[in-house]
Amino acid sequence: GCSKAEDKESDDKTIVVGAGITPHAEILEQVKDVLAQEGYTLEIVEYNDYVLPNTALNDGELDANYFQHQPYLDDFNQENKTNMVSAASIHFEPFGIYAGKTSSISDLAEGAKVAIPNDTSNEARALLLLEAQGLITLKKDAGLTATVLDIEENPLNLEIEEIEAAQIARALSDVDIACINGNYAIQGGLSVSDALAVESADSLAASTYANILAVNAGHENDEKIQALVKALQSEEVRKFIQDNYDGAVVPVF
Amino acid sequence: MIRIENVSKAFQTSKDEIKAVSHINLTIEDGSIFGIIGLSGAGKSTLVRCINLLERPTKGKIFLNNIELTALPPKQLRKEREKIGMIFQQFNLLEQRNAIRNVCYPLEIAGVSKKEAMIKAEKLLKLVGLEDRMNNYPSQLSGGQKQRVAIARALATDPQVLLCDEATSALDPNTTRSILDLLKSINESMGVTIVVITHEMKVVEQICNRVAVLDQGCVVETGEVKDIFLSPKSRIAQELILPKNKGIASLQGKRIVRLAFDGQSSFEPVIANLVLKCQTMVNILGASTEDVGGKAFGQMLLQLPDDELAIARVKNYLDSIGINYEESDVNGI
Amino acid sequence: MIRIENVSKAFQTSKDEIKAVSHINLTIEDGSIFGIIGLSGAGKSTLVRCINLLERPTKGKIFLNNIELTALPPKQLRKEREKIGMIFQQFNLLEQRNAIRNVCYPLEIAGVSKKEAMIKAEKLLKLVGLEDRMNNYPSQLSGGQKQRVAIARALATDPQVLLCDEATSALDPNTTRSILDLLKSINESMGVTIVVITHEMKVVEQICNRVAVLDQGCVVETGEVKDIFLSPKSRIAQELILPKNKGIASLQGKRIVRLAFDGQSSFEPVIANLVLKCQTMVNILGASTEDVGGKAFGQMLLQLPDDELAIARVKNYLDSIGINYEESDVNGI
Amino acid sequence: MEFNQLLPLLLEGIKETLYMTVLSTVFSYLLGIPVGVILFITDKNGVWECKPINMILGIIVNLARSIPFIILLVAILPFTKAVVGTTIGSNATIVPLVVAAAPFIARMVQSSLKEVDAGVIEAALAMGSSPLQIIWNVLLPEARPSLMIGCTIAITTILGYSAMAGFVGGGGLGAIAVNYGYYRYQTNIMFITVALLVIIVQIFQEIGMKLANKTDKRIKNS
Amino acid sequence: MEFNQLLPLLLEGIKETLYMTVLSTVFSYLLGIPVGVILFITDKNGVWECKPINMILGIIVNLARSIPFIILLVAILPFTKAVVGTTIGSNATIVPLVVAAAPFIARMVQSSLKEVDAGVIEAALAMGSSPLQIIWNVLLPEARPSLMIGCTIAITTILGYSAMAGFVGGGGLGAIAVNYGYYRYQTNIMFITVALLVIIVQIFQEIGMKLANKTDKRIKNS
Ligand SMILES: Nc1ncnc2c1ncn2[C@@H]1O[C@H](COP(=O)(O)OP(=O)(O)OP(=O)(O)O)[C@@H](O)[C@H]1O
Ligand SMILES: Nc1ncnc2c1ncn2[C@@H]1O[C@H](COP(=O)(O)OP(=O)(O)OP(=O)(O)O)[C@@H](O)[C@H]1O
Ligand SMILES: [Mg+2]
Ligand SMILES: [Mg+2]
Repeated sequence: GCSKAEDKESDDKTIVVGAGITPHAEILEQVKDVLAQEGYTLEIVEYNDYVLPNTALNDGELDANYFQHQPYLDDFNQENKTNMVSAASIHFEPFGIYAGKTSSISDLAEGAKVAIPNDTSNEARALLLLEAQGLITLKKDAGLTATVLDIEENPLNLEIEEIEAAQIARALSDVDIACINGNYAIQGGLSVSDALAVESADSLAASTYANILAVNAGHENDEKIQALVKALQSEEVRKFIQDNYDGAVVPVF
Repeated sequence: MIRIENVSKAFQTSKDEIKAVSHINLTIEDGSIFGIIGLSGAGKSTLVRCINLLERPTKGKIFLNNIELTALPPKQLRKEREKIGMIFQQFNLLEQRNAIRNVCYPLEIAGVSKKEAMIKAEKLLKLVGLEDRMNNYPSQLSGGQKQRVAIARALATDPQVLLCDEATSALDPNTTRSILDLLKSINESMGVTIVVITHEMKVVEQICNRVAVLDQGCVVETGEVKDIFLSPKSRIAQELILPKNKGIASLQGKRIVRLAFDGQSSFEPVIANLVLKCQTMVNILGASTEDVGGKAFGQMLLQLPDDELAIARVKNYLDSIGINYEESDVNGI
Repeated sequence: MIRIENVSKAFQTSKDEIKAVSHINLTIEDGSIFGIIGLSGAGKSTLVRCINLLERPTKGKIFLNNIELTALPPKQLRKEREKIGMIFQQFNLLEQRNAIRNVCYPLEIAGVSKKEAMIKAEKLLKLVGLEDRMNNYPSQLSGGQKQRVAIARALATDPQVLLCDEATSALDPNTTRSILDLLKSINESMGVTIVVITHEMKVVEQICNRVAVLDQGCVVETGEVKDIFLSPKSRIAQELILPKNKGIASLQGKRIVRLAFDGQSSFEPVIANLVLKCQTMVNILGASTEDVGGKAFGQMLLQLPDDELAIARVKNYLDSIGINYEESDVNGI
Repeated sequence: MEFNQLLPLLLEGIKETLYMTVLSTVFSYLLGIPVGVILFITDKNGVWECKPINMILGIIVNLARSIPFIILLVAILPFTKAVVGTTIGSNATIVPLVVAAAPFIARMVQSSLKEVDAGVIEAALAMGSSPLQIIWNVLLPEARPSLMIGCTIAITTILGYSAMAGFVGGGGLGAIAVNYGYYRYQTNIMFITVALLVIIVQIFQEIGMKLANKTDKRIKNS
Repeated sequence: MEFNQLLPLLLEGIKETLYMTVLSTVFSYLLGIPVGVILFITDKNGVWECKPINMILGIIVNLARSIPFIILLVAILPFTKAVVGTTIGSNATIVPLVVAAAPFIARMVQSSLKEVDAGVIEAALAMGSSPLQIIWNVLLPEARPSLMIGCTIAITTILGYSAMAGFVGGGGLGAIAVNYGYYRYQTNIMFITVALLVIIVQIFQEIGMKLANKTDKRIKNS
């Protein structure tokens, strides 16, 4: 096993990319053939976790990863004294508030149940979206790592339920409203247009939360990375995204 | 009545088939005490385990009171089994129950109330001399104490039939005697049919009416105890029953007679009278007699004088007082 | 030599403390066969288990060849234990090994090569008559067969000391006899010290030199077998050893004498001569004699006539031919 | 995070962990014991030998054991909803935990029962016991020490699984450790929660083993 | 997804599942058996009674069992890297799987050994066996059937855990089921993979039970 990992690193023709399962891995699948024509083998390693793709990249096990947004990467770099950077922004997944038992935000009653994702970045994003809707206020310094513990004011005494991101769509009927990632919403049978509120594509959120292709500092201009970026930011990929994700995934190139 | 009809049981081992019992036919009358003897490995335990179908015979039928056990569906079989008590060679006590609760077990499953069961169990444990060990677990009991708990357990439900597989093998002579008395008394007072496997010939002499001799899975001899013990026909029975007289090669050709006492009064001085009346020398080569309730049981091996006339006198005398005897051949014993 | 010095063992139960053995002092000489008898629960097994420290005495010391076992660190204790073979009351065979591999076990741990161990084990299993069951597992063996495997296993390493806890309890008389012969022969040929727990008095008579009688954890009597069997002093020993004559109330006041044959030739017709020479009637109340190699062993209970003169004659005669006897009281037996 | 925030979080976590673990274990056993017993008695040479039942039940048990927990959790959501009325929170975790743990426990029970001395079962049969009486009066009591140790093993396994409670918005120490310690790099919180988990497991373990040893009457208390 | 895409995915999944499960089980046992044996023999009344060792080892085992799997996985990353040279893929899954499963197996082994008849151990002691000889020649062989059933239970549990391989980019059927069925809502793929998992478990179970019964010499083959 030892030698294999080093082979990968030194091999200029193989690109190992760690990716979130959906939509990241699916988008990467689309560029495999293009890269193959250029002589590159694209190896996709699927993660359903948010920590290990970064540690693996930092360790040199991966050439790049594609699952996170800039704020999360910054946070990770700071906490772990690592130095990874963005090579390109690829897409954005608008976050929405969807109706469960209660059909509009204004109808929310005292003590209503609100489901939000339980992982760092999605939880903070959901809380920020709730704050933007005037439902709660967060502590000043909470920012992009906000958790339920950072809620300062909660006039309606909303009961916040932290749930696995992919699970929320399945639990919608048990809560009054829920904050759901676009892609999970669609796969869960919802439509982005049904959302009670959504981060818009031209909003600050779109640029902040755009999913990036991250690499170790100094490698952003490697030939193979550049080839990958080029392939990802192509028209074919844009079309694929627009055709397949129904507005839950929006290209940002 | 227990009827064993052409019963065989074979065990499959990786290498070959072991015929533990083969083609056995036996009838055990109600209220009798039936002994089963045989060498180690002769098939005694297997045969008895076939009676209550713990071992399903490979062939043959078992009847209890004319009900064919081998043909019964599980539920009826359970009903019949409730009537059959069994004492196992290895005791098989419930390890996680103390002595008294072990005795309670068969009562509980027979639906007796817990309280009544305890009273009955206590009585039985007293009978077997364990009144002070009732709350001890099997791991805290000695070998003989465990065996006595097993005996008490087998008696708990007042079974119609009692199967005893070496029920006194771990007991000292005193305790054995009191257990045998106990068995005999329940046999007499309640008419319980008892099947006794034992390797102690004394036990057979003392309590059995009939006996079967097993050898290599076959019944080689069966009949009244007094007949078989007086003149065992099969080699195995002779080996088991007759006092072994090894190395009396010098007796070759001498005349030997074996007397069997099956309850004659021992107060009548048989040997002394014989000597005095016949004015002849007899030598007691071996004896195993016991006085039970004023009656003599057991056997005695006498060497007769060489004189034919004297021998005739002795035989006449024995005939006249009604003692069973048999002339035997030194080679045969 | 095994020396047991002031050994006590108490078991703690939830309710009270059970003193299984208390303050026992015994010396067992090298090369002797030492019997231990007593009622069920007397503490026999516990005492023997104390010898090889399977049971750590609560008090007292155990010496083997002047080495204090009770003071040894584990490693040395293991070395000493290798010299002590043991046959357990419950056999304790390895369930997942077949008969021959059970016998191999002690050889394997003593470092004997697998091949040699198999050869030795095979030989031993033949000795105990199991040559055709060597590849069977304990669950496929009868009670007596298991016991014989346990005997073979205990003999495998040619131990200096052999502890037998009811080693023949599951065996028929024939097999018992051959096992006893085997024990006797290894005792004689190799000087093995043997400690025998048994409830069969015949076993003690036949192979033991010395015997200890246990009662409620205490040694109540110890000495040469012929002395103790001739005239047991303690109530327990009398109960165990003497033929029980229940219900001879009518004998009250009659004179009874007990003869002990410890190897006198049985060809000498003792009783017939006695009757003829003394011209008196004697009644054999009970007897248990056996002819071993032309010698008489055992005992006989005679009822003497009421006539004092006749009694004196009888006694004289017995004295003159050198037979041990003892006048006994009916109440005492 | 400050102490006055942390403390209630941890207390809540302990409460929820115990709540989920204990309840799940209880229900898993209520389900697992009968299944394990049936697996044992319907097996070959069992007191109620019945090949078809044994096979079908065995496959169902294997089925439940093969499905990855997270998928099981999703697959039985409608059932969960029907049983506890919600698909989120600790109660909603208990249902899939029970469904996942019960077949595991059934196998543990089956294994414990296999160790009951055949001679004792035979003795009970000879006395005319019905299968139910054998189960109730022989198998379960005789296997009790082994069953208790199995329970100790199971409760720890269930506690481990309960860390997945986070998936459905359930709480408990496991979820706290993952959410704060793992995703948010607050290693101190992680350490504290893990320490608490260890203590809880240690307590369960000690109690379980003590009880098992204490109730085991085969052990000589010398 | 089309069939010609699915098939290689599933074949690869089966291969990886078997690879991870079998290797993890083997290594877990290599580690778990000695630990279980030591836990047993150093326990009260054990053949090598030693309170301190027993306590320390017990706590270590409980520690490893209390840590949620995902946290354990991250905590030992450096160790994983040192052992298999990588932190991604199936090999990287095996290391934490072993670390998580070994203490579980140790407890299972300990429980099996507790069922060995005390009389047999006593007989071995009386013959002067050393603790090592008792372990090797008495405890393990006598507990073999029970250990095998334990192994069957363990292998299924490990197979279940291996579904978490997805966390470290490992593969296998479990990860496929979770990635497609849970995250991508492709229920048909999920069904197929779960069916494959059930079949694999069923095969392990059958083999394990057969072997256990076959090698159990206490069972009368009548
Ligand atoms: N399960 C089994 N598998 C194979 N052989 C067996 C099995 N059970 C018993 N046997 C064999 O069948 C024969 C008869 O056994 P059984 O137990 O009936 O003997 P027994 O007369 O009771 O002997 P003992 O007096 O020694 O108890 C023996 O040779 C024994 O080895
Ligand atoms: N572990 C124990 N806990 C409590 N009491 C015990 C324990 N072991 C033995 N005893 C008791 O100690 C006494 C002596 O037992 P031991 O086994 O030595 O008797 P024994 O003379 O061998 O009897 P037997 O002839 O019936 O085998 C008995 O009363 C028994 O109940
Ligand atoms: Mg038998
Ligand atoms: Mg004893």
